[in-house]
Amino acid sequence: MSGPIHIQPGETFTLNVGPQHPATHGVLRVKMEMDGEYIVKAETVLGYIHRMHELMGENRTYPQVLPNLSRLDYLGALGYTHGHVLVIERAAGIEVPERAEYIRAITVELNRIASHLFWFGAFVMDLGGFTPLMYAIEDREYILDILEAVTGSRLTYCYYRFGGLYNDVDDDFISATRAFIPRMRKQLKKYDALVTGNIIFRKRLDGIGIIPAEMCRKYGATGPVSRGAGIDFDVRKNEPYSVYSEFDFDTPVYHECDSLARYKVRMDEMEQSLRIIEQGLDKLPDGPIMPKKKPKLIKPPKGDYYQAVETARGSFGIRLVSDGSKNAYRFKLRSPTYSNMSLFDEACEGMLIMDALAMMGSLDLVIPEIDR
Amino acid sequence: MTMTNESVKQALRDLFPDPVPVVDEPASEDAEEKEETRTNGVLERDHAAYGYDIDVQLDPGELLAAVMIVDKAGFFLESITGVDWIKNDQLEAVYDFSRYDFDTCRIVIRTRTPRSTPKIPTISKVYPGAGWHERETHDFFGIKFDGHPHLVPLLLPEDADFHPLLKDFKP
Amino acid sequence: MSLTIFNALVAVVAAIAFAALNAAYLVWAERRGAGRIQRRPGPNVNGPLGLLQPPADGLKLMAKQLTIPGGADKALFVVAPVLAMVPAIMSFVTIPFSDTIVAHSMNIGVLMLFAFASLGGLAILFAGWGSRNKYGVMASVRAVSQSISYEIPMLITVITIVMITGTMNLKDMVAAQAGGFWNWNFFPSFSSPLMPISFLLFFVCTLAETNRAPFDLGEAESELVAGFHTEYGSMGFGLFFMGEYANIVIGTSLMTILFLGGWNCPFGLYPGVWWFLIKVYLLIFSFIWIRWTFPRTTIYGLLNLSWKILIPISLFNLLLTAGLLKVF
Amino acid sequence: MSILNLHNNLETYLILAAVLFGMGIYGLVTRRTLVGMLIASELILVASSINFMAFNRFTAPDPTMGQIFTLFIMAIAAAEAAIGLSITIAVYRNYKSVDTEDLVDLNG
Amino acid sequence: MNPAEWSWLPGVLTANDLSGYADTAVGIIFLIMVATTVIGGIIACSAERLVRAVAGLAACFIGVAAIYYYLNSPFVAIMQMLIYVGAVCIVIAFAIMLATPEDNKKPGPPGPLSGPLGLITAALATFGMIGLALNTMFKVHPKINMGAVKTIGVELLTTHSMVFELISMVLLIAIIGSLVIGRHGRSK
Amino acid sequence: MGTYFSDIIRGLWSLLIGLSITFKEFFKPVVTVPYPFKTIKMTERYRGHVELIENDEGKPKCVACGMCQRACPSGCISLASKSVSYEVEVKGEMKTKKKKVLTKYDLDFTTCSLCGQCVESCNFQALTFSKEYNLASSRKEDFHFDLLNRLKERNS
Repeated sequence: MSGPIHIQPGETFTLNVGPQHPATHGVLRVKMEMDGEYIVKAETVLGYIHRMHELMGENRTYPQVLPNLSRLDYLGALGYTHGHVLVIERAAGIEVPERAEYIRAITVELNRIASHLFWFGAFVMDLGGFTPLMYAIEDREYILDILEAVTGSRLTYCYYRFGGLYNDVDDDFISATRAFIPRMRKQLKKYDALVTGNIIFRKRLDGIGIIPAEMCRKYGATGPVSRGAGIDFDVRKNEPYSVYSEFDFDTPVYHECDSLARYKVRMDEMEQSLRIIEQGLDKLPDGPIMPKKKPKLIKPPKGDYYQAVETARGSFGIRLVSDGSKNAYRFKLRSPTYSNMSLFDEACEGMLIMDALAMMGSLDLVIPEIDR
Repeated sequence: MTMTNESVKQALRDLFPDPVPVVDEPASEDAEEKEETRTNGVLERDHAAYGYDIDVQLDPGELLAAVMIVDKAGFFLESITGVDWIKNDQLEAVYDFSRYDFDTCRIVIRTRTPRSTPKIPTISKVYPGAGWHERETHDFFGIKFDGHPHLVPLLLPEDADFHPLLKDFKP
Repeated sequence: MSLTIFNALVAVVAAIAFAALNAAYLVWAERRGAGRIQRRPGPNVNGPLGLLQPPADGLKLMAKQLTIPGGADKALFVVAPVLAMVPAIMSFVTIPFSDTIVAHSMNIGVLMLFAFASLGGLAILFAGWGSRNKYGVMASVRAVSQSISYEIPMLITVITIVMITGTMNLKDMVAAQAGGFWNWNFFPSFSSPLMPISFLLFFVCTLAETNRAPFDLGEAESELVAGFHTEYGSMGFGLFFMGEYANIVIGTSLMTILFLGGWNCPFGLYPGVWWFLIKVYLLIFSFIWIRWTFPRTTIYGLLNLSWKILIPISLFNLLLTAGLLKVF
Repeated sequence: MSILNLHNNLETYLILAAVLFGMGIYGLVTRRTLVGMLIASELILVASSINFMAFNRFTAPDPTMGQIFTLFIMAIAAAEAAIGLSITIAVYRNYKSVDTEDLVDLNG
Repeated sequence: MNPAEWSWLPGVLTANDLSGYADTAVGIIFLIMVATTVIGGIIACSAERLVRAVAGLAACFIGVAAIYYYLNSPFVAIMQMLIYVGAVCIVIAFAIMLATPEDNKKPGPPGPLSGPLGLITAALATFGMIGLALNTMFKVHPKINMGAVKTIGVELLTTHSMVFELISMVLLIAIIGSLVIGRHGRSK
Repeated sequence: MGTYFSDIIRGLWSLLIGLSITFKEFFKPVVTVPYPFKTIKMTERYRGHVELIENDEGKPKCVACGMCQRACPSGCISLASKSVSYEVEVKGEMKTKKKKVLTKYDLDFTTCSLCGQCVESCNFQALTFSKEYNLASSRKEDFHFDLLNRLKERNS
């Protein structure tokens, strides 16, 4: 139904979606110029929970920044801390034991499933269905329980250390994760029947919220957004970090460019994450979780380092400019949702407000991560 | 490095009229008060060590040409940021580009501008996604992006007149 | 004539009590039902099974201050909730709960229900416009266009039933379906083979007319905040809420009367008000069940459903029934 | 005659109808917008319907002529409302105004 | 419920007593309804904001529906509610929302007939008609028509079938015409 | 025309599948914990706010070196100490030695981010995590913990 519409001047009005609006999942504000229910022009206004994490990264020592990264994205925190420890390991040349890398991969993938599950629930809630959120949260609680038993916290993990991990996993973790995999597969089938097959759901997403591949490129969209536009891009495959080259997994890609494609990508990604976890548990080697020799004070040599990781929302990059001291000289966080959200203004022009908000849901926004 | 990346590199090299050897090493230990300065040019980097492959430094005037080369080669814009080299009295803008397909190549384009009058042409005409990144960099560093259609604070409050990532910023 | 009006007055008082009680405890049932569907207990702290939750909520609503937003059209803002509540309660007057329990049996009872139902649209329109809130205006325009387009297939279906039963009196309609369940309008007969489809159609229309999920576009909370009652608090909101639930009871009652044999027992034994209530509450349960299962439709999907699917089918059904009635 | 028995009196209805008619006339001459005039004309139609109904009830009880006339008036009123409003919207689209003064270029 | 069953009500109220009270109630309700009609009409023809005028019109129509009920024709009363309140009022309100600029500009100089002159015109018409109504001797028939739906239906489809068909044609043309006019200028 | 009806029927069927799923869930037991009436035990590794660990004598093991204070990213730990001289027997002769004794250990829980850097940085294993999680108050002051006091209360 969306498309170019003929608008006469003076017929529009301004609608403020947010900063407190149920669909924006936080404090995002979109100023929309509306013609009836059609959006003529949209302007996103950010910064309502901007906390200047980059400055904090500059005036604290490297270990002190560790907890900050999990505050970026409270849903998929481990992916972000993973990126942080990786860039500093790259800069300071710290070797990571294999066991630690495997545990990192397993926990990150668990966290990715948790994040996708919550997105799934919230997305269906954006469309007006409340019950799937509750089912998704129930499954997510399993993951959070597993992770809590290892890391000690439920959302804002501070688990990875430069060179390894805070503590080792135990047998309970392994058995609980093994038990979780078949359960999650069963649940995914249930979601498929309850939500994916639902005619109302499909009618609301099929062909709605088109984000073509070229727009993704121009705006730098990554993650499920670009994969839903037919772009086979996954940092885990593209420039394999950690031990991801050891795993056999697929990158789900859909070519429809619509909200349904993005939804399907994420649902398939959960399945792929389960595969990674399965393989990781099988291959988990014994050994230490921290390197034998690790500098007491981390002082990366002078230089400019970049590290990208695939988080639940897309490619997360950290640029670390070091001047050789114990603080970073420049600590740039390239958050995926920031780029994904920036295309919203252009993509939603001419859409109905319902569809635009459904599309916004399909972008999987976490506002603290955009605002940093 | 595949064909496209080689050709991009060559095209970027062609931007510089007389190829001078790029010096990247710290000049000497005694140059304490000044950061090492790098001459403009294209530099190849080890991906495993740095996380990027091609490192280009150029003058603001050549930026658009370089970005167009990168755009034509199908790169996507990853981020734009700044670095405050206060000892050199310079502000550096850093553009990260990457590719979607599986031949990994990350290009970093840097350009420096004087700290007192920081001015860099906008690339939002080529990459509309740069709009937000440039606004953010303007927020944090005060770099003016010439020709940007809507250079108002994005993450900072609309009446913010300070630039928190400048090294001489006192909260 | 005089006595009928006096009767009606007394009945209105009873109807208000019935409607208020129903509204209160349907909220409770809704929340408990939603809780069970979502694997959680729902309200269970106040009183046994949380049964004291509705009075507590009511007290809270009454104790709150009614704020009228600046710039709002005060008169319309205040009148709208009343206009939403009153017709809903008035409609109870004509509904026969059993052979004897009916306040005022009119021989055009069905039409009267629809007349009162059409007032609800006006209330929503005034509420949205009067509160001078853009979300409210958008929601009210949506809700009204929705209720207008769903009244058409609903009325056409009712006309089909009126043709079969030959009366517009709700009591007579039920009487025409006396006996076992095979006599109900729900089940196909020679003259009306498409009746189950008609029932489904009527069910969908009732969902839409009462602004229930998945058709609750008037208060689509994820895009229009709270729709036409965004600005209402206190009892203004309470009246809208009660009106909504009263409308649900009326809609399901009408369904029971038109299709499910009213107070008749499925097996032709002991007809009575309890059968009526059982059927009504089963239908209300299905409303709750549907609400907590499906996502919301879009506004154009909704209108397409009405104009492209429901109206053609109901018209076809009307013509078919008319033809078959002539034949048999 | 008791004031409570007014409803059994023909004149009550006629006077009421006359009052509504007067309001309709007043609205029609004073309103300057198309919608306002439409509202006023609805009042006039209602006034005439009341007259029909009243005469049907009191002077000609047997035939249902009055009621049928009223029903026809309703149908006409509905049609008039639909047409009038679509014209209003079309005029608004073209002139950005529903004020009759602004529509002078519609003069032949 | 049969009025005779009401004797269980507290006190010694019998059906006859109740009937007396009921007559009073009926009279009072009639007066209230007349007041609703008149006040609604006044709002409808004089309110500044058009939305209020529509609200007044709706009130007026509800009152008129009640008056039809008092005139022993519940069917027409219901139709009045259904058509006037449920359809005409909502359509007018829709039109106001669609075709009223947000910032109501000040009306220009009043027309020649507005103000006192309009009032005089309206008053002349009103009082003329009232005078006519009071001075004419109507022959009030003692019989009361019960307004049966059946007779209306039979009449519609026999005596007035031609008019009925014409009216339906008019409605159809109105629907199509308004669609054509309303869609014009809209590309979607 | 054929797709018209098959679409309707397929759509209805998908709705029925959804209804059957929620109907099955309706009869399953609830999975939530009625929180204020029932609480869950925290796991062994749960990281609440920090607590001091006592030594054999019931005194804090902390030697007031201040490592935790320096490691803390949010600066929520403040401690004070005083020097106490004591005598020890070294190779048969009594020597007077000085030792720092902890006099104050305040944790400002309002700014604590529960990262665990303090526990990790402690070289004397003098800090641990508490298992408390239902900390709620309407006053900020309730979250300024005096850990020495808490230790005393635990011992008494």
